[in-house]
Parts: sequence; C-alpha cells; structure tokens
Amino acid sequence: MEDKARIGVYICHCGSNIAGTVDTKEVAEFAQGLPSVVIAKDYMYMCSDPGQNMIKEDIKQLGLNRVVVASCSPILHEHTFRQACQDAGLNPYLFEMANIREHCSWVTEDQEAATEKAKALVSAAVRRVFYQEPLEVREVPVNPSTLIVGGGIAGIQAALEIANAGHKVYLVEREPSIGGHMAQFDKTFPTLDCASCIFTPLLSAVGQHPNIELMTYSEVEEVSGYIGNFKAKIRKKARYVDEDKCTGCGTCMEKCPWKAASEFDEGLTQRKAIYTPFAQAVPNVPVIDTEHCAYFLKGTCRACEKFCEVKAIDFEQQDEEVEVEVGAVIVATGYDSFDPSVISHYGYGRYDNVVTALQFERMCNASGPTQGKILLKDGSEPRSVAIIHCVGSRDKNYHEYCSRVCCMYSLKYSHLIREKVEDAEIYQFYIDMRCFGKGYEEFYERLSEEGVIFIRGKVGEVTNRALTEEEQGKLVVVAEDSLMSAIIRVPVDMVILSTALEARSDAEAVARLFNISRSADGFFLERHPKLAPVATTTEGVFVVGCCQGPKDIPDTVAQASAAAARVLAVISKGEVEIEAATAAIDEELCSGCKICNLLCPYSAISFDEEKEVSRVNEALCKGCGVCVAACPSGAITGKHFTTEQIMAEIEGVLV
Amino acid sequence: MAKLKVALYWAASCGGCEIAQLQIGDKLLKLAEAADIVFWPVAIDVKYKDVEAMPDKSIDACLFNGAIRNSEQEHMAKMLREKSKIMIAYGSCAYEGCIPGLANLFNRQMIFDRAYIETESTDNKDKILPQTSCQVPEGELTLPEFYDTVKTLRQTVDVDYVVPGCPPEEKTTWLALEALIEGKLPPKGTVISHSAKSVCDECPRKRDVKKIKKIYRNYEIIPEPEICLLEQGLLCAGIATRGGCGAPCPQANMPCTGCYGPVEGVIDQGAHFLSALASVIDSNDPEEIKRIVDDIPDPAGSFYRYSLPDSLLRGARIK
Amino acid sequence: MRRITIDPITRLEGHGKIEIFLDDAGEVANTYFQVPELRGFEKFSEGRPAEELPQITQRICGVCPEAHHMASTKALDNLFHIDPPSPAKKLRELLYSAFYVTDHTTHFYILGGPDFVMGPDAPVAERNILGVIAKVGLELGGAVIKTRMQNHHIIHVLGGRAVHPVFGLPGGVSKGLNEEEIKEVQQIARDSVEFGKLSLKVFDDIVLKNKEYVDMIVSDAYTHRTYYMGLVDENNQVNFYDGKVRVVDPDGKEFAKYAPKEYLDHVAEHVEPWSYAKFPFLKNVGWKGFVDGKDSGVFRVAPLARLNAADGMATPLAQEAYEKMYSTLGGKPVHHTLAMHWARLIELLYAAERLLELSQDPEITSTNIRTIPTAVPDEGIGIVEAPRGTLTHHYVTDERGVIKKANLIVATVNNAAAVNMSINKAAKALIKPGKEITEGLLNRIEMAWRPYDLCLACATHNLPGHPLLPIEVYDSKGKLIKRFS
Amino acid sequence: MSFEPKIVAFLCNWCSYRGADLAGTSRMKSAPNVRPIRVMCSGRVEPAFVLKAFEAGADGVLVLGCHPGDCHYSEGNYKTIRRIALLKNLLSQLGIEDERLRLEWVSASEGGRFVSITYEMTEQVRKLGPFPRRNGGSNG
Repeated sequence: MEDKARIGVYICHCGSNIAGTVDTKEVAEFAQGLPSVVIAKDYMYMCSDPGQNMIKEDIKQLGLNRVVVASCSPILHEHTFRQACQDAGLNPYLFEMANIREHCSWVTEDQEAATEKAKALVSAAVRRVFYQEPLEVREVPVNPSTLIVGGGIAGIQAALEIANAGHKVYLVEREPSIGGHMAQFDKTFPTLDCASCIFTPLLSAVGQHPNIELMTYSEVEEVSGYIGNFKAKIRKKARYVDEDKCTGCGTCMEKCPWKAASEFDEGLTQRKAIYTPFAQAVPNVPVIDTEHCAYFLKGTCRACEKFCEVKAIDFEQQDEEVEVEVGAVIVATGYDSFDPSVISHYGYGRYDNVVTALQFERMCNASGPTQGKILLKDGSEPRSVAIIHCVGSRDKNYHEYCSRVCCMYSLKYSHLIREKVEDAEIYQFYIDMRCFGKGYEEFYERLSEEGVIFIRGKVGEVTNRALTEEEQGKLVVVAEDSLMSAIIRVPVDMVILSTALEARSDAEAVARLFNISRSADGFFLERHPKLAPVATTTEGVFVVGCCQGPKDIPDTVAQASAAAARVLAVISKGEVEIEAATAAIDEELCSGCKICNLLCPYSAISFDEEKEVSRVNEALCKGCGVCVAACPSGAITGKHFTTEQIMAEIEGVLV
Repeated sequence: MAKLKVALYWAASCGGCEIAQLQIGDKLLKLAEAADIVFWPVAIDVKYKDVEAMPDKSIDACLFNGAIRNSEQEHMAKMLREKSKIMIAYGSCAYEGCIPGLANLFNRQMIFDRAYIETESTDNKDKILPQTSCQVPEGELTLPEFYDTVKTLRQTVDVDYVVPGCPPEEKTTWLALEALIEGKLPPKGTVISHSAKSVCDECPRKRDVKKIKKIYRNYEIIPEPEICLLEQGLLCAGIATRGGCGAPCPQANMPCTGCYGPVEGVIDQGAHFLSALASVIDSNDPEEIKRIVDDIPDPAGSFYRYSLPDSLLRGARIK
Repeated sequence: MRRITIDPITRLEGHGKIEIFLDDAGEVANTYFQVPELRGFEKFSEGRPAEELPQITQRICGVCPEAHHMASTKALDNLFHIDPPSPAKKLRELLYSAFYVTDHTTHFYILGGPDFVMGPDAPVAERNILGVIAKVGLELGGAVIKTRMQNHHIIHVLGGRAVHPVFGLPGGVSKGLNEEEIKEVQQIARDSVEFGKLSLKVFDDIVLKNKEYVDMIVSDAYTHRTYYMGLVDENNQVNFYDGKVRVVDPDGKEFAKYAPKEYLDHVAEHVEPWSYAKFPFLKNVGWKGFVDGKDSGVFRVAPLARLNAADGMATPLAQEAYEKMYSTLGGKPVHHTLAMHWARLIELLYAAERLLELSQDPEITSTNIRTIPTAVPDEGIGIVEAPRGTLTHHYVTDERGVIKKANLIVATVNNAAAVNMSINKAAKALIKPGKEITEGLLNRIEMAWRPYDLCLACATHNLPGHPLLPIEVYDSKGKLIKRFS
Repeated sequence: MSFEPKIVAFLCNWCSYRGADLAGTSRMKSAPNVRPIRVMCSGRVEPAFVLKAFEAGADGVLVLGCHPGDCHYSEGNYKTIRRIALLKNLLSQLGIEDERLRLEWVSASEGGRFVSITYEMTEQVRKLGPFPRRNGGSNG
C-alpha cells in the first residue's frame, strides 16, 4: 500500500487570508517535490464547490489514494474535505489537513517565515498521510430497554414518557416505595396545588404500567457495556414479605409491636418495624426493617407472620441478584437535605421548635404527624414563626451554590402558616429573594400582601436567652438587618430552617458506577451546560433532576422529559455509531502486563484472564490515546494517531 | 552440501558472549559438524591475514558481538561486513551498546581523566595519558583512537539479524545457530528470539493492579515471592523488554534490567519503560508526583541500562 | 631496527598486542605488551545507584563476571555497613567456588592447555580445544564440557543466569537453595572433585612426564623473581572469597598483610603512554620500571602467586597436591611462570573440595539470606581473589547511595608489568640472530603470557577489539623481510 | 544569520489546538518558530515523541493540554503531568536544559495565553542556542 501511495496536495489561498502572507505557489511547488506526491495545486478557495470538485476529479482521474489540503483549521473544514474524499470513493481517513491559516498566515506578517512554516506543515501532512490507513465507522444495534435509577418525580416522569412510547423501562428505587422527596410535600409552589393530588396518580400509573418493571428496595451494583448495550447487575434487597402473596392489607403493620422513627415523616412520628413508608406507597407491600424487628434482633415475636392470612411473611427471604440488559441509562438519584445541626448556632436539635423545611412540610400535610396542624412541641399553636433562608446554601462554610428552591418554598410556608394560623406573625430572613421562575415573582408579590415581614439579612443565631420581658420563653432570632444596617432581635415561637439541597452522600460511588463525572459541588456533571444539559461524558448515560444540581419540580420534569426524548432518539435510530479512531491491542504483542488496565477513563480496557492479554472495547473507547502512550510493548495502536504517523509528522514538521 | 563458513568475532564486548556461545554445550559439536569456524580469536590462533585473504562474501555468516568503541573496531566491523554474506549482531553490545554504552553519559576526556589521573590508586603526577601514537626509543607505538561516543553495530554497518541478550541465553543462541545451520533464517532485520512479547509474558509472577505510590531500591525490600515486582515498587524493566529469555531474573527475585532490548517494533526502549511507569503513578498531585519520581536516583541508568547508544538521543549532552 | 608485531595475541579473554624490536644485530632490543582499549567503568559507574554495581561492573568481563559481582557485593556490605547473615556468606562462597571450577577448567583446557597437550609447535588448526579433545579423547573432552555445564548450572540456580548472575545484594543474596537443589549441588561437587583429581593426573601425564616441558618450565626464559600477592584466611591458607591480602617477597617472606580497606597504603598504579592498561606496583617498594627482584615494586598475582603467598590449602586433597608441587619444583616460592598452569589445577581441586564442604553445611539451606541495610551509605571497599588475581572494588557514594567515585584494580592488571617482563625475557631468550623466526617460536613467546590467563577484557576494564594484523618483520628501513603464514 | 529556534508543539485537540486557532482567528501574532502537531489528548504524547522531536532537529518542545480538571477525556492530562515529570528528570541527567521542554495548559478560550507561551518559549530557547547533536564517531 504505502509504497504505491499516490498523494494529492492542495494549497488554499483562502482569498488573501493565506495567500496574502504565504507564497502559495512556492508551497505548491515545494509539495510537488515531496515523495509520493502525484499532484500539487494551489487554488483560491479549496472549500468552495469548484475546489472540492478539483479534489474529486483528481482522485478519479489521477487515481489518488491520499489527499492533503493545506488551508484552515481542521476543526472548521476537516469534515468538508473528508466528505469530498468519500464522495469520490476515497476513505475519509486517507485525508489529512495542514492548518496554514490559523497557525501560519494569521500569526505572522513575515512572509518568508510564514511560507517556510507552511512548507513544514505541508511536508508534515504529506509524510503523515503516507502512513494513514482507511478506517470504517462501525454501527451497533441498540437495545430498546432503558434503566432508570431513582424513583422520584424525575425518574417517574422519564419512566412514563419512555414506557408510554412503548418501550421497556426498568425503574430501580432503593427505598421500599417510589415517590422520593416529592411524596413528602404538601403543596407545590407557586400554584399551591396539592402535591399528592398531582403525584399519586403518577405513582400508581408507574405501578401498573405494562412497560415498566418496578424494582423497589433495590440497588444497582454493577454496570458494564456501552451505549445501546449496557448490562446492569441489580440487587433486590430481601423484604421478608412475598410481593406476589401480599395484598397490602396492613394487618402486619397494625400487629407489629416494634417501632422506629419514621424516615418519611422526618423523624416526627414512628413507624413499625414492618412498614410501608407512607399510605399510598407503590408497591403497597411492606418491608421488615431488620434493625428494629424483634425476630431479627432476638429471634422471637413473628407477630406479623402469625396474623398474615395470605402467609406472605418470609423470614428466610434472601437478597436477589438480577441482571438486565438496556440500551440507555437515566440517573435520577435526587438529593440529600442539608443537616442543619452542624450549624449549631441555629439551635437545631437543641431547641424543640427549631425545625427543618422538610419537617415543616410534613407538619403541614394532612396525613402528616400533626394531621396538617402547625403545632409547637407542647401542642399549642405558634403565634410567631421565623423562616431562615439559605441554611447551608450561599455560604462559604457549607455550600457556595444557591439551592434555587428555598426562597419559593419559604414563601409557600408563610402562606400555609397564614392559612392555618390566621394572626401569626411571620418573618422571612433572606439574603436576596430569588423568584426567577414562571409565576414566581407574582407569588412573591402576593405573599408580601399577606402581611409577611421580610427582613433582609443573614441570621447570626437563634437563642432562648431572653434579654427582655417579651423575649421570655421565646426563641430569639438575632440577625443583621442589612437594609437598616442594624442588629435586630426577633422573638418567635417557631423557627423553620430553609435547608439546602446537597448531593447524595454516596454520589461519588454512583458516579464511579456509571462512569460519569461530578462538578466541584458534588452533583453529577452534564456533558455541556447548554448544548447537552442531560447528557454525560459517557454515551448513553443521562442525568436528570436534583442529582445534577438543585432545581424545582418544573425544571426536573422538563429535564426528565428531555432525557426521555434523548433516549427515545437513540432507540428509534436503532443503532449507534462507534468512533473509528479508537485504540486496538495487538494480541501478538500484548504480554498482559496490565499497565493500561486502569488508565482508561471509560473502562474500555478489560483483561482476558484466559488468553492473558488486555482488550479494548472499541465501543467504549473515545480514542484519547492515553493507553497507547502508556503501553511499554507498543502493543496498542491508536488508530489514525499511530506512533508511525506522528513520528512521520514530527520529521515532516522539522524539515 | 558444503559446510558453512562461520566467523565469531568480538569488538567492544566483555567476553560474555563467547561464554554464552560455549553455553550451548554439546550442541557445539552439532555446530562443528555443520560449519567450519574460520575465525574465533578466543579459542583459535587464526590470524587476521587469513581473514583478509578470504574473498568478499566468502564467509557465510559472521556473529559479531561487541559495540563500536574505537577506530579499529569500526574498521573491523566494516572488514567483516565485506567478507560475510550475513552479518549478525550477536548480543546486547552489538545490538544496542549495552552497559558499556552508559559511557555515553560522559565523553572521552572525562573518562580518560578519571581512569588515568583521578583514580585513587593511580600514581601519575605527570598526567600521562595513553596516546594513539607514541615514540619509544625503539620506534613508534600506536593505539586505536578512543571515540567520544559508543556506537552500535547497526549504526556502523548494514546488519542482517540481531540476537538479543547480555549475553543471549543458551536457547536464544541455539535458535539463531539452528536457523543458520538449517538455512531457515527469518526475513532480514529480524531480532531472533523465542518471543516478540515483553518479559511479563514469560514471568510467572502474578499481576494484579498497577498503581505505584512509592518506588523502592532493590535492597530496601524483600519482595513477595509470587507477586509482580513492579507492583511491589521495584523498577522491573520486564514490561518494556523483549522476552525469550524466560524471565530468569524475576524468578531469582531480582527485577529485569532490560538486556533483551525493546519489544518488537518499539523505538527507544527507555522512553517506553519511562512512559509506562509514569502512567501508573498513583497520584494526580504535581508535588506528590515529583516526590515519587524523584525516588528514582538514576533514570538514564534505569531506563537505558543496555540501550543508551541505540536510543533516540544516544547519550548525554556534555557542556 | 626491526620490529615484530604479534597482534592480537590469541587464546585469552580480550585483546593484547605485542611489539618486539630487534636491533641491527638481530638481538631483541625491547618488547612492549600493549592493551589497545579502555571502557571507563570507573567513570560511568558514577551516578549509578550503588546496589546496581554488582550487575553493572560484572560487564567488565563476561568470563569472570562472578568475580566482579562478588567484589562489588562485598564492597556494598562495607558501603551500607551491613553484615550479611552467615548462610548468605556461605551461599556466596558456594557460588564462587562453582565459578572457580568452570573458569580454571576453561583456561586449562581451552586457552592454556593446548600448548602442552598439542605442543608449542603444533599446527594452528590443531593447537586449540578441538585438537585437545581429539587428542585426550572424547571422554575427557566430555568431562570438560560436563564440568563447565554443571557448575554453570549451580550459578544459574542461585544467580538466575549462568553468565552475569543477579545474586548479590548489600546484606545478603537474592535467592537460596532448597533441599532438592542442594542434593544436585552436592552431586556436582563430588563429580567436580573427581574431575579436579583427573585434571592433575592429566597434567602429570602430559606435562610432568615430558622432560622437554619440565625443562621448559624451570628454564630461565620463563622465570622471574618477584613479589607475590594473594588473599588468605586466618590460617594463612588460600581463600578466594574473603580474608586479608598477603604479600610475600621474592624469598617467600611475608612482606605485608592488610585488610581490604587499607589497599591504598600498599598498591599504586603506574601509567605508560603506549598502553591503555595501567601497571600496579607495591607502593612501599616503588615503581622501578619493568624489572624483577626485591627492589622492584613489580608483583604477581593469580594461581601461583596465591600459592606462594599462602602457607597452604584449606582442603586435604589440594594440600597434598600443593606439597607435591613445591617439593617437585624445589620449595617455595616458585618463580617459574609456566608453573602457574600446575597451580591453577591445584586450585581447581581446592575449589571443588570447598564446593563440596559448603554444599554439606547444615546452614546452607537456611532461608535467612538477607538483612535489610539501615545505615547511611558512604564508602565501601571489597576484595576477592578472581581466578586471575586479587580484585579490588572501591566505591564512594552520597547519602542516597549514588556512586560519586569508583576505583577498580582488576585482577589481570596486577600482572600487567610482569607480563610485559615475561614476554621481554622470553623473546630475548628465544629470538637469536640468524635463527629463523617461526610461528611456533612466536607461540612460545605467547606462552610466556598465557599462564597468566590474561583477561584483558578486565585489564583497564577495556574491551577487546584490536584488529588482527599479520606478524611481519621489517628491517630498519621499514622494508618487509618476512611475513608469517 | 541569527539562530531561529524550531519549536515542536503538541496540542490537544479539544483545548490547546482550539486555543491556538483562536489566537489565529483573532489575528494575534505568535512565534512562527512553533510547529504544531495535533493529538486528541496531551495524554497521547509519548515521551518518545519528545525525544524524537529533539533528535529530528527541534530545539525545544511544547506539550499543551487542557487545564487539570478540564480534560475532555477527564484525566488524560494527569497522565501527561506524570510522564513529563519523569521525562524532565531524565533529560536533566542527559544534560538537556529544563527550558527546552515545557508542559502548559491552554484552554480553548486562551488564545492570548497560547501566544505568550510561544513567544516565551522561543526566546528562552533562542538564549540556549541550538540543541546539540551527538552522533558518535571520533568527533562525537
């Protein structure tokens, strides 16, 4: 092949952009003299149709099997010329570009230097192209099923969109029921419609959907493969309740004598050792919490078993491993709520009536610990409530970012308080009000008319140390009112902390599991903030909802639908293109030293224990070449960037 | 069929290659049956005049060991190339310069000064140095010119085959001799060895995770008997060294130092060893990385133990 | 002025060159023994991690790599201030003894022996190992090959490789012997002892029973009265691996006895512009040029020197042979250069016996073979007896153990001055006006250096590689008058 | 004629090459001495490429990649840090001035930074003079 290389070289004037500084004639003559160069021409605009046709003609007429164009940056026109080659029946990877504009004619006025450099760049391209080889872009079929991790509103929305389009979805949720945080909410801003009214139907829709295989109380343990062809190992934790037999009658929960703090109610109530998180749980099948079940602790009791008519209780149940094959993955693992006890001066955990946003949310909920009444610990109604914004957000000590939803839910709370306790005094301690969403500003306006007192300033501390008569027995919120620039003390009965949304504590492990990156704030990193907001660096893996960053329900749902659309696009195309310029390992040279094994950021390299050689999964490989440069045996070839090609380019560029 | 004519010659080498040739033991007799050794200074009183008298290309094969360190070795290499149909670079010195090639970290002047003036036991107040030509009462005495830089055989004459190793293991030597005797030589340019892969392929030690936090000197630790030495932090060149030797050194609990040269097709063994090693350093923090690499006191001697003259840079630049 | 050039001298390790000048009368005016090259290990050892030097310096010589390996390893013990566990020391000496058996065998049968077995004037085509095998028969020939292979096998088992082993570390060795391996070693040792005895018998039959040879050995042409140097144990008996350096004067009286670290007080090296080799001499006598006798600092090393410098051999059979040699040649010290061949075979037997002793030592299979050094390295000196003489390695390092200075006084080079003299004397005795200068005659001149078992690869740590030139005799006008074929 | 150093610059496709493009597009003048070679990631740059460049006549070598953390392939440039660190130790032992090899980070938006690096490099190397050859033979 190489010895019969027939190279055509085309020098572009780019009007005067190049020709103004570089003597293109001279460069063309120089190129004509280079080994294996059959024809060298210069032309006004190579990227124009006549220019491209010139190349196509020469390929056909002169039987060129290599083409070099010296013009602008390959970032701009490599594709154009590759296409031209392809149209003329030449493999696009037998084309090489020399950038004599951005890197040459535009960087100097010294015509001699520019021309010399242009020659060097051309000779480099010619020497390089000599060694280039045809490559084929492969296409692999896509598995039409999708794995969705996380059964909150994000995961549910995406699941329904895809399932409704007629494709299989595996929805994995680690809690006993889907629902996530949204299931805990009472009302949603700014419309104040009841959360469960809009959400519960979605839960049951998921539960019943023929295309959705729901795996609650389950966790993804291992993911392998690549876009279109992922394999995932999922561990279904033992419920000790047979899902098929259980009718969800709830008798077991009544009879169970053992209690534990309710996660769902944020510890404000107790649930049983055998429980469903909440009444409308989907699936409506309880789990046994072995850490609180007497049988698991002491080996006695089995009350639930006794009273279960359908004999659904099964203490012998074991964790179960299932493997699913999918074409795409949507990660919707949500967020953790910031633990305010670390900010001790806000008194959370020390004062009974300092509560977190979610605790208050539950309190407002009719099915919550207080059946929707807003009550102090002693059972009385608060006469005054302070809501402290940005607890853990916009704070160098905790999270620098804005959690985006606190302003709005704080406003929502003041409305709920106003609704339930007519004459209560309500104070909002804020840094700035951020009401950016549709209808948000209006909501803010409305609330300010409801007699809510807005105090602009960061709260220094919450204390029960009274300085005056009226502060006696109250919680005093000490803050700097930055508008009046004065320290003020506000005595109240209840303090609500608008806690930040933060990345899940296990986000790092999850990121590794799906081979995606995280931004500095710990949330998962989208591939591009504007152009690819739900994609990740790993093809076929998408991130939606608060695991990608704090956001409200509308944005979350929008992202979920976007991700669903991306997934459906992949599915409907039916196959995916695999990068052609990948790494490949020559088994005849690989000694299995394992140097390369851990270097690949895409886990594209695996070790064949039987043959004792390493392998590149070309579908996962992005062609960065890190492993190629590391291989001490030269057993790895970086296609289209082979050592031979680059060495030739180095020699060429130095003529 | 007529007996082959074989010449065995040494240039800048240590004699280990001759011993390695003797190592084939009773196979020597097989060799003697198939070939006449027309020239072998270590064992036979055949003088140069006989060789010079031979017509060009009358020797079937010359096994040339040793690098080119001085003017006469260069002359000798060119002469034997003329006389021989096949020129075989036998052993690491001829192939890539070997350990004496480390002299390329210095130059002639520095070497002379150390050897004849500075050395503690040398008594040479007049700073006398050996001369290429020197007058004694009876006449002139001459010595060959000592070059500034060690060269490989391939940098001096056209070489047909290479037999790697310092010295080549018995089986490698026989692989080459057998091919020669039976007229089954591989394509020109072949490096004759049982393996094209790196030493790891033949090393019985278990390989697991290549992540290096600290590099040890070989006297600092007693390595685990079963586990890859590199993974234990020892600078084992096995990853970057052609196999065929059977990995004897790692099996004797010592790291491979690289005497079989680069793996098939690799340009610059040292650079590849270096790159592989650096790639698996277990840190992304520049300071820590610096600390780790600074634990290698002698990069040139470690990565180019045998191949400095054959490396891209050939040696050090002396101010 | 005529000149005869013998280049290269053959049947040795490395290359040497002899220049013989004849005056107009045809008498030998002078001779020069030149070593044509240098490698400069002392220089390029600088910057290397000290622990790599056993492997680096053994590339000085592939014939006696084990000698450099051991001297270097002992220098490292000293450098790192570490005393290896006794099993490690024994393993080192065991490997070293096996090496001695192979090396002395190589010299007697392949390099030196042919002159006697085939005769000094035998045709070139026969005066070599193949001729020897043909003459002594395949049985002995086979034994020679077997002994070399077997003992190299021991080196292979311990050192990983038969040539250029990877064995020595500061504070010990890299590998031990298991029960199975030691049994094999014991068998090889027994065979080697038998081979040692056999070799002495061969010498007896072929050389001592041949009056011409005996006369030649004791003839003045091959005799020098010099000092002798060798390593001895606490009983002043020959030891190859360890001990003190003992020097006796031409009368056989002890002149000096010193520990390795004192070597610089006793030995210095003289430089001549016409050779890359240096010429060591006894500092406390001084350099008086290429002359022998009590007043000249010229001393000799290697087998005969070791026997002269010691009071006896540490093993029974060798001691017996030792006594026989001295009684035959008229008591100690023996000054006849050619007797080195005999001494070498006595050492061969000793090495085999020592190998057997060590292989039967209960400690030899211990796994306690390494101690990790902890002290800061600074300076270290190691001395062993290489087959070709006393070998000294001297290193100075920085606190990281990286070599700052290396000095090597290599076995063969100790004999450089003596070799030059021996050639000179032989030439003067053999070349006479009008007497035809035959190839055989020139070989007899070469026989004056061959006993030294020169390792010019070692001498000045140079590399072989001088082009072979014909032996030509010119007259004073530079006209070629005779060319040898 | 005064000494014009030749500098080979390895540019990663995603950051540095685009940074260099930007410099051109913005018509910033940069040293014509610099001869760019595009690789997908600075992590593809083998130490052998650097040595080859010197051997083939370069007087200096630049390796430019994405800023740490910004690598298009997430961690390729960290491998480059490791290799260049060790390579620099080797080069200094070989008597090659540290300034002849530089690893720098240039993002797609840092055209100006690219330009100043090329000028600095060119001037540094100009001061050092041509890269010395060593070809063996008597006059080394």
